[in-house]
Amino acid sequence: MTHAYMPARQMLRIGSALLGSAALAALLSSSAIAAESLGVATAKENAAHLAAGKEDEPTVLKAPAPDARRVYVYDAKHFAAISQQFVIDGNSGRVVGMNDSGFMANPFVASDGSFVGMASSVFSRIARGKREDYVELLDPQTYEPIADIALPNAPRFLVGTYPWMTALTPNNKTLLFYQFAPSPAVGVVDLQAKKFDRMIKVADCYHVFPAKDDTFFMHCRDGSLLKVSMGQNGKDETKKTEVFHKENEFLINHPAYSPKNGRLVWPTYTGKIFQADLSSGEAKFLAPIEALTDAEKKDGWAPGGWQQVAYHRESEQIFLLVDKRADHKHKAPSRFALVIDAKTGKRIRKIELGHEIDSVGVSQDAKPQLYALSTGARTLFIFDPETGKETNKVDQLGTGPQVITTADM
Amino acid sequence: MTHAYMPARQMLRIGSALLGSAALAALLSSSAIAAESLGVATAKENAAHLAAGKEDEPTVLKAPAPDARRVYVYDAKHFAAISQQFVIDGNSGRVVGMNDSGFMANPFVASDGSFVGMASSVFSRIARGKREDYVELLDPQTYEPIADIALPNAPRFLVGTYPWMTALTPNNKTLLFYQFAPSPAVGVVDLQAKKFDRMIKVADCYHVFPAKDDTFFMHCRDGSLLKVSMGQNGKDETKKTEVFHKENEFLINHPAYSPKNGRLVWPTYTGKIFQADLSSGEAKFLAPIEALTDAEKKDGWAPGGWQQVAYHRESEQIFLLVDKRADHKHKAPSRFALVIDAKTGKRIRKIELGHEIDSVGVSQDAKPQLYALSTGARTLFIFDPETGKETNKVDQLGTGPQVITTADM
Amino acid sequence: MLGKSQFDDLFEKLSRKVASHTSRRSFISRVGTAVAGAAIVPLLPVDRRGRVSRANAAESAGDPRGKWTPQDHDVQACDYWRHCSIDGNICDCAGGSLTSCPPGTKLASSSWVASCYNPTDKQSYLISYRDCCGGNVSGRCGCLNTEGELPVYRPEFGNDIIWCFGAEDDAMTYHCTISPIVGKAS
Amino acid sequence: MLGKSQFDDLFEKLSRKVASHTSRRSFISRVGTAVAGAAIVPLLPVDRRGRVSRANAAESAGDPRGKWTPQDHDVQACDYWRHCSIDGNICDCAGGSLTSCPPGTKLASSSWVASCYNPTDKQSYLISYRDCCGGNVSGRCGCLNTEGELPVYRPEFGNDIIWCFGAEDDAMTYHCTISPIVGKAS
Repeated sequence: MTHAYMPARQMLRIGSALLGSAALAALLSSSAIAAESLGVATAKENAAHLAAGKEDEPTVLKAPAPDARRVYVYDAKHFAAISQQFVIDGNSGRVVGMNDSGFMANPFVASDGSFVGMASSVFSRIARGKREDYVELLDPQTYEPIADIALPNAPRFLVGTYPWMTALTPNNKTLLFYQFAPSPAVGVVDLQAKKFDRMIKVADCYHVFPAKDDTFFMHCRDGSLLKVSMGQNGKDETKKTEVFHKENEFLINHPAYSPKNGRLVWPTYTGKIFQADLSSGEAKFLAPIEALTDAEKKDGWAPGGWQQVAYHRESEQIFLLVDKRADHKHKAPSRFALVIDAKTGKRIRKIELGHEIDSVGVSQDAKPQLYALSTGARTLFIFDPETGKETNKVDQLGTGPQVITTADM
Repeated sequence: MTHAYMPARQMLRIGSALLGSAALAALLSSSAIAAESLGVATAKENAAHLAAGKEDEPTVLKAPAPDARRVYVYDAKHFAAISQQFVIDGNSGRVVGMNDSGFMANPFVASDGSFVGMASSVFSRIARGKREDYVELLDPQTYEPIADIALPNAPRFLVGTYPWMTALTPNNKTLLFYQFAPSPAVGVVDLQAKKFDRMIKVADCYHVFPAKDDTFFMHCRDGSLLKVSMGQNGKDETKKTEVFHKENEFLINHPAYSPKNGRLVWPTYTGKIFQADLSSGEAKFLAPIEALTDAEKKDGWAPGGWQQVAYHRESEQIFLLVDKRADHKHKAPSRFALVIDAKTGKRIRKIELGHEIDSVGVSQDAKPQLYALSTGARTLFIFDPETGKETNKVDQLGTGPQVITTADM
Repeated sequence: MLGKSQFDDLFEKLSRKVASHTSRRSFISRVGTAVAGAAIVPLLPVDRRGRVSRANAAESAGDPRGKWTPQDHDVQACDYWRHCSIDGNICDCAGGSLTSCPPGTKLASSSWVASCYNPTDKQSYLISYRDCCGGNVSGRCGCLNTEGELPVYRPEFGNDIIWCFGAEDDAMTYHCTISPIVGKAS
Repeated sequence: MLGKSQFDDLFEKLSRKVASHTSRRSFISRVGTAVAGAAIVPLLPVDRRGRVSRANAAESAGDPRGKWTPQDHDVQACDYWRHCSIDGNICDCAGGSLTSCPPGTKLASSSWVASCYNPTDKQSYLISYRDCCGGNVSGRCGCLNTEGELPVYRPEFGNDIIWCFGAEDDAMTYHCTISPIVGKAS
């Protein structure tokens, strides 16, 4: 079969015919390096193996046990009927596995590393016919299915992947997912019993932020949060908080949230960051932070991208994608990340990412990695957030990689 | 959702940052033109409609009735679990529709234009789980399913799409498809009754060339053809012809064949073209043609690509993709097409295609269009084979478009 | 066209104060019916003046963050004025047209809306983006425009959503989007 | 390793004269068993000398039709010597290795074969390309090499085929390919 796509290295070989020399030099200096070193190590190993007269014995590998630096990149392939997840070891920059999913899936990962999974939808004839919604759990090292749980009545909200529309409770025993139509609700899946439990009807609210194993919050059209207490025997209760932001303070679609400490970090289109502490089961709103100065705003600086914000629990640092942009360009990628102290609101540093970045994530270990995903370059760039230096990259991540998932370890 | 891919026109807008000016100029002079003119016409229409105060009334369009210049481009997406077909009106260069299919599908089209269809395979969980093989027939203007015929026991040969592994009988009433494992056989699908009929066991032979409504030929490992007569009540008979080519005369995987006049045109890796006339129900081998001179061969000229050959019935002209190439590069694309008189073996002309072309096809009207598909550029180029001039192009054809299908009208 | 009072009523319903007490089901069915029906309903954005796009001399060439500068001469280009808040693929490149779906797809009855500025007559129009559904994504002429696009809790202006509600056969996969006008924005 | 006589026997069976009278089912099961089993079976190409790739000073840079010039230092590059007849995706880029499948996939027991030239020890080896199956195509490190590749009627040397026969669960979708050595080519 003819292969038209090719790795950067191959591009270089035919590059002179297609690209100018400046573009070639740029390619040489960027994309080719990380993958090359991985392939080089494997080549040495195999050359030694062969020289020693040993035989090849093909088998199926297991991925190394996941740690905080296991990072998952989801590629919805621009609304395609099937999609794909790349599993990356952040330490080595190596792809250690891939998982398949259907139309507009929602990946999730257990905070204790015990499983990965996704809520997904498939159709009997590619993109039409009978629709089937299901939740699949996978072993975190073999990526073999542990569970395949049917969701009755096709309840999933089909939307560009919103990480916080599908979430695990802190004990990893319950999956909550959002339903949009025919009316707003949250689906409850009992992962231990491997079965769908119930839909909880809610008001005109969105997102799912699990604060305790039986309590989650949502955000409502009127600017309040909705607290949902999951009772025994389906006796669920809901209660709205105060309205905490104005109608013209537009909250971005992808806040950062840690189920482990209940911190919700939610910027607006203009970089005002609302924070709430949900850990007690009640919403405590913190003083909002302005990520950008008035002068910067006037100069056109604003957040932008897909997942624009990440939060590191231990250091209480916020990472926010920003760039100079015209009005209404809140989804265009950014070339900079602000590092902000979540306690004081002070800017710690501004990292020049050097690429068009759509999504950020951060590992939750003591010396974290900052993950910066470029949908256009189909590459995950890995940074040391302390130095602001790019330390690794993983390219060829599908056709439209967009969502970073890390474990809240 | 963030869109990383973009049309050529969009590329131009960010082009200066990414590409050298030479590359930009090349883009400007090629990819953007055809699509642009289509969009321009539509814009004028809609501006007039609006200026006249008329209301928009959304509906679902029907494609114009197919003619000989309806050309289908199949994109297997480099072995992906789902694939796609682009339906193009060769007259306007417009995409008039798209059809979905599963893993390594085989498209076909009725010679009278009455339907299009494909043999396809899907899996219950994207790329694993229960496999389902089926034949789908679609209306040629609405692309709505007319029939969905189950193929029991997953008989399809999963291989990079070989046009002549799946074929309609001349009366368009029977579909024949190849089975590779567990043993060679040909499946018979009764399209009128909309049901699978039977598997016909055959010797170690490949391809399916329907000569009459009850007779087809195959090509065998030993260099002969196999004639298969489909009898009543499953009383099928097979008979081998003489061996017509030597073991080291390697026939390419994608010959040209016309069920309408039974002409089989089959080049080797080196450009020796075998021809057979199967119209009588017996194989009459014609004198082989050498498409390339000894001097050219010595200079490295050889056929190459995916669908390397096309045959125009009325003019009895053969189109063969050739280029200078190293040994074993028989699947690398070509930049030239030879036009050869099938009767005399004389070369009529050599067309410089100006692109890296993987597949060719030809419309069967009196003044045919030559279709030249570049998998790498994801573009179908349309040529006037008389003048050798490129007359149109259709870009953005998926991720790895590879197979051209035209009706044997 | 609906009379002024009905218009205002609809306008109010779309603001957060009222809508938070309204079932979304009824919102969707209302939008759906209105758009699918013969009557053209102007779904006026709440803060339409601020979010209407305006032609501007500043060229956005080379910058994904550059100002939206609409043109009126090429429907298949992302900067065609009616596509000011499209997120997906232009149906005209897939066998449809600017205002109709390609063969084999299903027209959704729901939509998101935006106000787009027409540089030719210098008027702003309400575009009710309708998804054509029931087929795998077309992949041709993919665009991401976000003029006036609002967060998901204001879904009537949100273009991340698969707006295939109300399509025949409950076809919920996304193929492409059309950009019909449903009225003037002001 | 098998003795010379068995080797010759297998060699003969793969030529067209014998194979045309042999059921392909038995051919496939034989290849499959031999490769999957502990014994390494050298599936010698019929015309191996002509089709063995040789290192050559002529660089193929810029030309998809250029001569195959293998290297021994980067497994993830298409011109790594063992990939001389690979058509698909290198498993080392997808969580597998040069000789083992990625997690979550199934190892096929069947394969196609080629003779590839190792520029380090200047020997040619038989590579038995094994597909890792049961997952959507990896999409990383896609290569099309065709050294010694033969038409489909010589399937044991054909790389267009989805060689997923014999994989656990009858997993027949293609994810990536590994390039283990099964013996010396001469």
